Amino acid sequence: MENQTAPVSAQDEFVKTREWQELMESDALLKVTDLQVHFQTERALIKALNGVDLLIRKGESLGLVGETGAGKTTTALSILNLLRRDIADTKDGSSIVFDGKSVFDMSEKELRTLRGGKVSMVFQNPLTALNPVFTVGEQIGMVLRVHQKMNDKDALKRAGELLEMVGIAGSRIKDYPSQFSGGMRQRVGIAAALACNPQLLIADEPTTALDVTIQAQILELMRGLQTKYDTSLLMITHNLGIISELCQQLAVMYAGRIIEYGSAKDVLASPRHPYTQGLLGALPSLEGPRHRLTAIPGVIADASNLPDGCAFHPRCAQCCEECKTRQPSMMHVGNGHFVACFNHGKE
Amino acid sequence: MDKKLVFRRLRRNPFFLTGFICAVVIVLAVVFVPMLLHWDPIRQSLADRFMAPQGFSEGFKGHILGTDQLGRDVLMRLLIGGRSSLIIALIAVVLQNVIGVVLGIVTGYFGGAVDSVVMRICDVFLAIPAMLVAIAVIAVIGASIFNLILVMTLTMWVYLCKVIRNDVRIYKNKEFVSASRVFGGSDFHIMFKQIFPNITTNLLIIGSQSFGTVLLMEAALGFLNLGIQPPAPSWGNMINVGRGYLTTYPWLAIAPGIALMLTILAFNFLGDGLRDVFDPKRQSFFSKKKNRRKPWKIRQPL
Amino acid sequence: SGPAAGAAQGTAPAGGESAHSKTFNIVTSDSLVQLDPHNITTPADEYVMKMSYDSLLDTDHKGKFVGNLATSWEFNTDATELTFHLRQGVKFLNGEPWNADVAVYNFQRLISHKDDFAVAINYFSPLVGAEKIDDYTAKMIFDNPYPFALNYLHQFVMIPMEANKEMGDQMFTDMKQIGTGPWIFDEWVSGQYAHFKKNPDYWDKDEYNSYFDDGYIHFVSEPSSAAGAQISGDADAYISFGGINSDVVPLYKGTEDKIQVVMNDMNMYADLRMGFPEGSPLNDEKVREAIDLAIDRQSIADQIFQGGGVPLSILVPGDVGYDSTMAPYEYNPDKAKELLAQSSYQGQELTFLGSSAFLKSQDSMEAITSMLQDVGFKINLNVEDLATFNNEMAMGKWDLMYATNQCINGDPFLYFNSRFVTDFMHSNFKNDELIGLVKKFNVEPDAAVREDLAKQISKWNKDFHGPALALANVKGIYAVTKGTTGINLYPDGYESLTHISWDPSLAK
Amino acid sequence: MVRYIVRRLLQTLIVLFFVSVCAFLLVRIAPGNPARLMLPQTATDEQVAMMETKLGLDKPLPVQYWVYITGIFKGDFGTSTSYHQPVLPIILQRLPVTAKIAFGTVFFGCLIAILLGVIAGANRGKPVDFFAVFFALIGQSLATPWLAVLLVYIFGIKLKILPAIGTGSGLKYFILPVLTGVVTVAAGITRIARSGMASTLSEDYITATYAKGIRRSVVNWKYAFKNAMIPVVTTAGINLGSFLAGAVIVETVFGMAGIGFLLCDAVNTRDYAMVQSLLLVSAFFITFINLIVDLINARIDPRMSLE
Amino acid sequence: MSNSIDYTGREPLVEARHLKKYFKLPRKGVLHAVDDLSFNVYPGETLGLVGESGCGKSTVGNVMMRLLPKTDGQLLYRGKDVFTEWPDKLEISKKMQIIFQDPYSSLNPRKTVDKILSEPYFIHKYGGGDAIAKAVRELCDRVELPHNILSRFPHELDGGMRQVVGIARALSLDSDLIICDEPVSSLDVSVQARIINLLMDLQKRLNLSYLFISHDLSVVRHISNRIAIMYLGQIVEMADTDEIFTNAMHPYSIALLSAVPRVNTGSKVARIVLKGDVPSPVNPKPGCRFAPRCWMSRPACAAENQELVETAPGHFVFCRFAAEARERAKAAQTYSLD
Ligand SMILES: Nc1ncnc2c1ncn2[C@@H]1O[C@H](COP(=O)(O)OP(=O)(O)OP(=O)(O)O)[C@@H](O)[C@H]1O
Ligand SMILES: Nc1ncnc2c1ncn2[C@@H]1O[C@H](COP(=O)(O)OP(=O)(O)OP(=O)(O)O)[C@@H](O)[C@H]1O
Ligand SMILES: [Mg+2]
Ligand SMILES: [Mg+2]
Repeated sequence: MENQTAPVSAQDEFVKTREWQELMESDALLKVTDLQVHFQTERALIKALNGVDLLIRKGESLGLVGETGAGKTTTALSILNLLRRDIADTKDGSSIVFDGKSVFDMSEKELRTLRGGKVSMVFQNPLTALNPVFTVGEQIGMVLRVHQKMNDKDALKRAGELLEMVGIAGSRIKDYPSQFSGGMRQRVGIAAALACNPQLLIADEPTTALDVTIQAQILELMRGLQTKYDTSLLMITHNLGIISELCQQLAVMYAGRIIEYGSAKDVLASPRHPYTQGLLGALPSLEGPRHRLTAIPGVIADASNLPDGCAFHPRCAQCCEECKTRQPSMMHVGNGHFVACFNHGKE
Repeated sequence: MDKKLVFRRLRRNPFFLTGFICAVVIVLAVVFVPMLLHWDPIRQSLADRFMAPQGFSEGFKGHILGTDQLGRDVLMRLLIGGRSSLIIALIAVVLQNVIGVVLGIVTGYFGGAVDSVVMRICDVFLAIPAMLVAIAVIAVIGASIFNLILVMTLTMWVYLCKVIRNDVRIYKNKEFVSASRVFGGSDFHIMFKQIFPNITTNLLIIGSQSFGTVLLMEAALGFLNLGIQPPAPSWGNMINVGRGYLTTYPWLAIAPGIALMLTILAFNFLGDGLRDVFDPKRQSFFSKKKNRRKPWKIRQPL
Repeated sequence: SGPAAGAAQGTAPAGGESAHSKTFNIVTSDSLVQLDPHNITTPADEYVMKMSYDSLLDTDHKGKFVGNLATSWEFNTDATELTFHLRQGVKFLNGEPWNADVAVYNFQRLISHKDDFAVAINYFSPLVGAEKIDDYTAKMIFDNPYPFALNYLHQFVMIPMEANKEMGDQMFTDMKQIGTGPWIFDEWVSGQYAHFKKNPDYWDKDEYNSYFDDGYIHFVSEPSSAAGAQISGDADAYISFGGINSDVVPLYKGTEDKIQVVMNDMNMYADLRMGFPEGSPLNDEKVREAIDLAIDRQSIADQIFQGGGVPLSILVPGDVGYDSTMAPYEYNPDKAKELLAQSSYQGQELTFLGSSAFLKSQDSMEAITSMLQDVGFKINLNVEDLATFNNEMAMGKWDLMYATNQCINGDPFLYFNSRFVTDFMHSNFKNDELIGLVKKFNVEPDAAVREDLAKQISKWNKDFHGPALALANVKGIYAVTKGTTGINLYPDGYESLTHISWDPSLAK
Repeated sequence: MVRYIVRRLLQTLIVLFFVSVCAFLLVRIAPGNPARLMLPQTATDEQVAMMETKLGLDKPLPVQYWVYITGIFKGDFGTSTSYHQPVLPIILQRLPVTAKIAFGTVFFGCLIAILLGVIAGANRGKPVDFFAVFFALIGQSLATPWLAVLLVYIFGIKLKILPAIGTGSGLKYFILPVLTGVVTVAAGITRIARSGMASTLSEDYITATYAKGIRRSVVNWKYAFKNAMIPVVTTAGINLGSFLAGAVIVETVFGMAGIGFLLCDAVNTRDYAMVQSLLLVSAFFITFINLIVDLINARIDPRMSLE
Repeated sequence: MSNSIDYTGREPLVEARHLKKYFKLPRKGVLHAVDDLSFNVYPGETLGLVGESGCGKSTVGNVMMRLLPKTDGQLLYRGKDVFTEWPDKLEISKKMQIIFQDPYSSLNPRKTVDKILSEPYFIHKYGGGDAIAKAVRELCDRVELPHNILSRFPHELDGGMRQVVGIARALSLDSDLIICDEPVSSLDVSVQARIINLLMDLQKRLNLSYLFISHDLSVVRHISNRIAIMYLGQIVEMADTDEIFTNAMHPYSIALLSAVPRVNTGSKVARIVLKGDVPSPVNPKPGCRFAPRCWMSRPACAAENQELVETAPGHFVFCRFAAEARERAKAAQTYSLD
């Protein structure tokens, strides 16, 4: 059952193209290279991340899309070095460098200043990301107390201001999360994430659980903040619409790997990877004529049982022999647009 | 739940394994060993009083665990006492389960008046500790195996009923129940064919744990002279008698005490193991493989 | 002064360096249940009351009487009137004087409770009137000759008249015990302890002036706990009605230098009683004899009663009518089997009733059951708590019963009368010959004749192999910490703590 | 809040009413006659009948119940037939002993259990966790009478460092009884605290707390602690309730005159008023403590609405 | 591909008339989950029901399936009242079926797919084991479900598979109306497309009618012939799909449509961001329920009750200022496009 004898060869073979290498060596706030994370569960070894390369420049917003289980949340948690040590195994060779310093080399203390201070995160599920037994004031205030050494009173006061900023009455700091709706809770999470003016804000599907009108409010809010404080943003989502409205760069993830990267406009307008193409084709659109949706065939990639070669090949219409044995590297297709596909460009 | 996974977890859970093996050994011993021994558990022989366990006494007459204050073989009494304890526990647990499950399912499923009535009854039962009820009731109806079973059933179905009811209240709002309903499934069909299979693991766990509770309660009642009546042995009344001879003939109290402890331990281990195995949300000691490497202490690539 | 202080002081000097604490601590397995001095129901009720009250006369429980609040007394010739000459100059704690009015008041109170006070029902049912003769002379009047009255007077203490009239019986439940005794009842915490202070104005100070200033009687039902308390130095004595449980004796091993475990021979013994419900197999003499022969009394006496010995009959040494020439009970299981085979016994199940409340009853009953089964009886052993036991007994549906027996002051009157005449146990046993003997005995004022009658009765019973079979004598065990004096366990099971004191010369 | 409490108290009254009915019937079904027990064995049947009349036992059951229940509202819980005294003062006199055992047991039990459970839950798979699990399983398998007897033997008789008798009110008298209870209580609560802690620590909001840069010890002892305490409070309440209602075994072994012991006695002597009142008092304590527990939990966890 | 259907002269398959469902909340009041809902579903068409979370979409479905007792109103199936005129609950279950939102909780975790799919036949006493087994296999074929999954447990399937099982079960009794309660909202995009295609194929093949409940406007647009937009238990606008998307008139519909983020580089829509959250449906005040959040609310909105007005054939709007709203929205669009 356990698939521990993974094809080591595939890893070794994997060579980065020069352009990608250059891109990865360029100046950036956050650089993730070769991030590999495996989860050991009872059932199987889950290869959640298989060499993720990612970079975010200062003030830039990067969208990260991918189907469920692709490893988006795992990537985000890795950046804060928050994966549970007892179940998550970060492989040797993985590196995450924030502002010139590797998060894996940081001491506990440095990590604590990183977390919530320089990098903060909005969690995927607003219903579970707030502790139900503490007031929202306390939960926003704790960041301030830790990072800005505020006393209780000031922290609470500031928490109130932050709440106002995200559109909730400041007097509600004494309320408990259960007294808020999902959208408000997500805004509380955002308020806490913004408390210390982070250099990088990681937003893990901040609107998935929300209604359209509320989602619009939150997107509005984030856009405003980004222009105001010049915060870098890692926006994780399923929703290409959000990316198109909010992000400059876009990275598409499949089975624990980045398979396409480029400016959001480029990628959405002319997707190169068959998965990205499939994704766009599978989305019903809000305008124009209605075509039959082109569903991506096959099943969602199973991280515990990844195929050799390109992980997408069993579902790919353009699959060739090479795809079944070798991992494609990120190839430049022009204009800072990269794609990990041997048949890139062939339409 | 994945059967293979369950078996693997069972195999890997030392608590469960220990409990299971011990429980099997105890049950087998209690059932079969008395057939091999020729002692009469009730027949006393005053001349052979207080013989120490084998190895300690001179003139060993085959009393492996020695004899008691009336010259009866302690091992034999232990095993026979164990028989009645286990029978009481077994029947009481089964009855508790039947009552608890039926009432729990019915109240949880229908809610409303039935629910309020049964829950108020539960409240009344819960308002007096089981032990006190047992003392009062046994004093009233007298101690016999049948009455003990009755009392244990009477006092403990409540807990099960509440658990099952809460379980059912969760399940009845699941969409698969609605699905049965939109096909016109009868209440009986839904309660016992759709919902019931989902609570069986819980039953198994609670059942094996209440086994221990029943044994403890039986011992406590025996200790208060409200258990199985002498001269028939029970672990409770053996401890009760034995404590009078603690300084002089300590095995009289220690032997039943240890037997009781091992048995309950076995069933507690078993129950705990089952819970670990079936309840993935519960954080068991053995359910997760450890990974000692700290992610941030990683060799840098050369 | 809380119990904590007392208990703490009790432990402090256990090493023996400093003087012994002025507070005594006694543990007992008996329990005090109520505080009306006339309604004594338990042994503890009696000796607790006697700490703070005085009776008219006292006894050594072997047939000798000494004056207390009465200085002398006499019966009239047909023993229907008992006249007391009262002690002068005694006052109750509230200053009320002790005199004949008070005595008569007490007698009257007993009479008015003749259907609900245990003392009245048990011992003074013949009492019908009282009379004051002069200020210090009073008289009890019985409805028929009652020569045994003296034997039970020690259980009847004198309460003050004015106080009782004024406060009513509330005074007892409010714990206002106004007596004349050497101790002042101070506090009772039910199930835990009773606290006493020394009475500084005790009328008999010259005779008895305790070393202790105050003290506690702790009620601890659990024998090993009680013994543990004494062993750890918290208590000066451990005592219980009929003696403490012999099982705890081994606990005292190694404490011989500090604690003395006293083992008295008692005239208390365990006996087996027979019931005769309709169609009872026990009506067959052979069956009764088989039972008699089947029981290995010596084993029971040695193994269960710590060598208490086997009585010769239902009367034991110290009892009126004890006959030392009587042949001992025989143990012969083979003969028992034979007799049983010849008898009309058809293998009916005999119900063997007993109460777990009696000393050693569980073990004894199991042993007897086993012995009877060995010769071929079918026994249904039925050990009940006291309440159920009383109930089952009253329904008369039993064949054998286990009980203990003792003759208060060695006088078998109560025993004979209640057993063979009034049959309170509902044994349905009626034998005119025996009843005739007992009735004669009951009214016989001449001691020598009575002695002879008692002998006849016990012989009759023994020859009949029932309805009572003596089993084994109880060993009267109690433990006193060396130096403690004035603690007594009498042969009839009663204990006395009234004159507790401390003698340092005995401590080392 | 106030409304909630009032409503709960009313519910309590209903429960108590049913308890009183059950207790009333129970003692009366029991074989044995208090009138007979009050009198010496030698009493005649007429005397017993007279006593029954005096006690009101000859009246029909509903009348007896009515007398009993109306008495309660006047503060009269009846008169004990074995103590010849009103019941309530006796119970109140015995209560402190039981209360000391109960509070001592639950307090120390919780203290140990929470420390052990939280540390174990936060260090899953480590030796301390194994120890906690093992302790919990063993502790829950020990029969109280046996443990008590063993403790008496070891500390009271062999080592002689603690008094084996329990009637003093000094602290040392309570050590062994409390210790006996603590083992069981601590075992149960350790288990609950541990699994509560462990499951809390795997919640998203705890990861979110770490993501805010909060120190591990603060997360454990402040943020996760509060969540993990909810089931602990409930269990501690149940334990406190049942101990307050009578730690029968402990009281029996240590000869402590608490209300559990009193109940055993009262049942044996068919002291109707006493048994009824004791069961009622027990039920009162338990329902009252349940209310307190619910209030505390509602304070800890605002999701538990009081409605 | 156009979604338009010509309704003229057609009999509705199902007709909801003034359907109401109130929940009595202890001590809090009455929750108006569904308040006076009227709509028709015609044979072979899909009526999309959209609205924000908690607006009562599922409640409509549950009431129609008689999973909840209605408070008031009628539901006619081919002219006969489902609540009063259909004596047998087995009978009605053959007419209408439902696909649930959550493929995880809608399949009994303790039963194999085989057992799950045979349950309807079992309840309806379809015949012996063989007959049922055969029927189950046919069912699988109909939804292109491989037979080898029949012996599996739900947890061994992925979300898409499970939902297909759910669909198969809904089809088992050959019902002609299927209520789809957000059947794709918990699925990944790639799977979602497959399910939508399957539903549409089945509709074509079997001439099914769908009441398609969703909060995802693009999905609803894709699949529905007509759309009803709900707000707090009421339908605020109902029209043909294209009509709604090109010519929405209710202020809420306009805001809703504008709020959806679009994968689009060309035309931008002026976003109307509504303030505040969806208010609670407990004890709603009289007057327009949307008024507190409305971007053009007038004092009159709060005061008077309104009615669903047919502004164009088949286009119903629940707002007296609809025309004005439409104008302002149009103006805004041009403005932002500059
Ligand atoms: N704690 C964990 N234990 C075991 N496996 C895990 C754990 N967390 C994540 N995984 C696995 O790692 C893979 C990647 O998960 P991750 O949560 O990062 O995906 P995701 O892209 O965020 O998906 P989604 O869109 O559903 O949030 C999945 O296969 C998941 O099952
Ligand atoms: N059984 C119930 N008791 C009380 N209120 C209920 C019940 N079921 C639903 N509600 C309430 O009715 C309202 C409508 O609920 P419903 O589930 O129909 O909304 P929905 O539109 O389906 O939302 P979602 O998109 O979240 O599924 C909600 O406010 C909900 O809280
Ligand atoms: Mg995720
Ligand atoms: Mg819904």
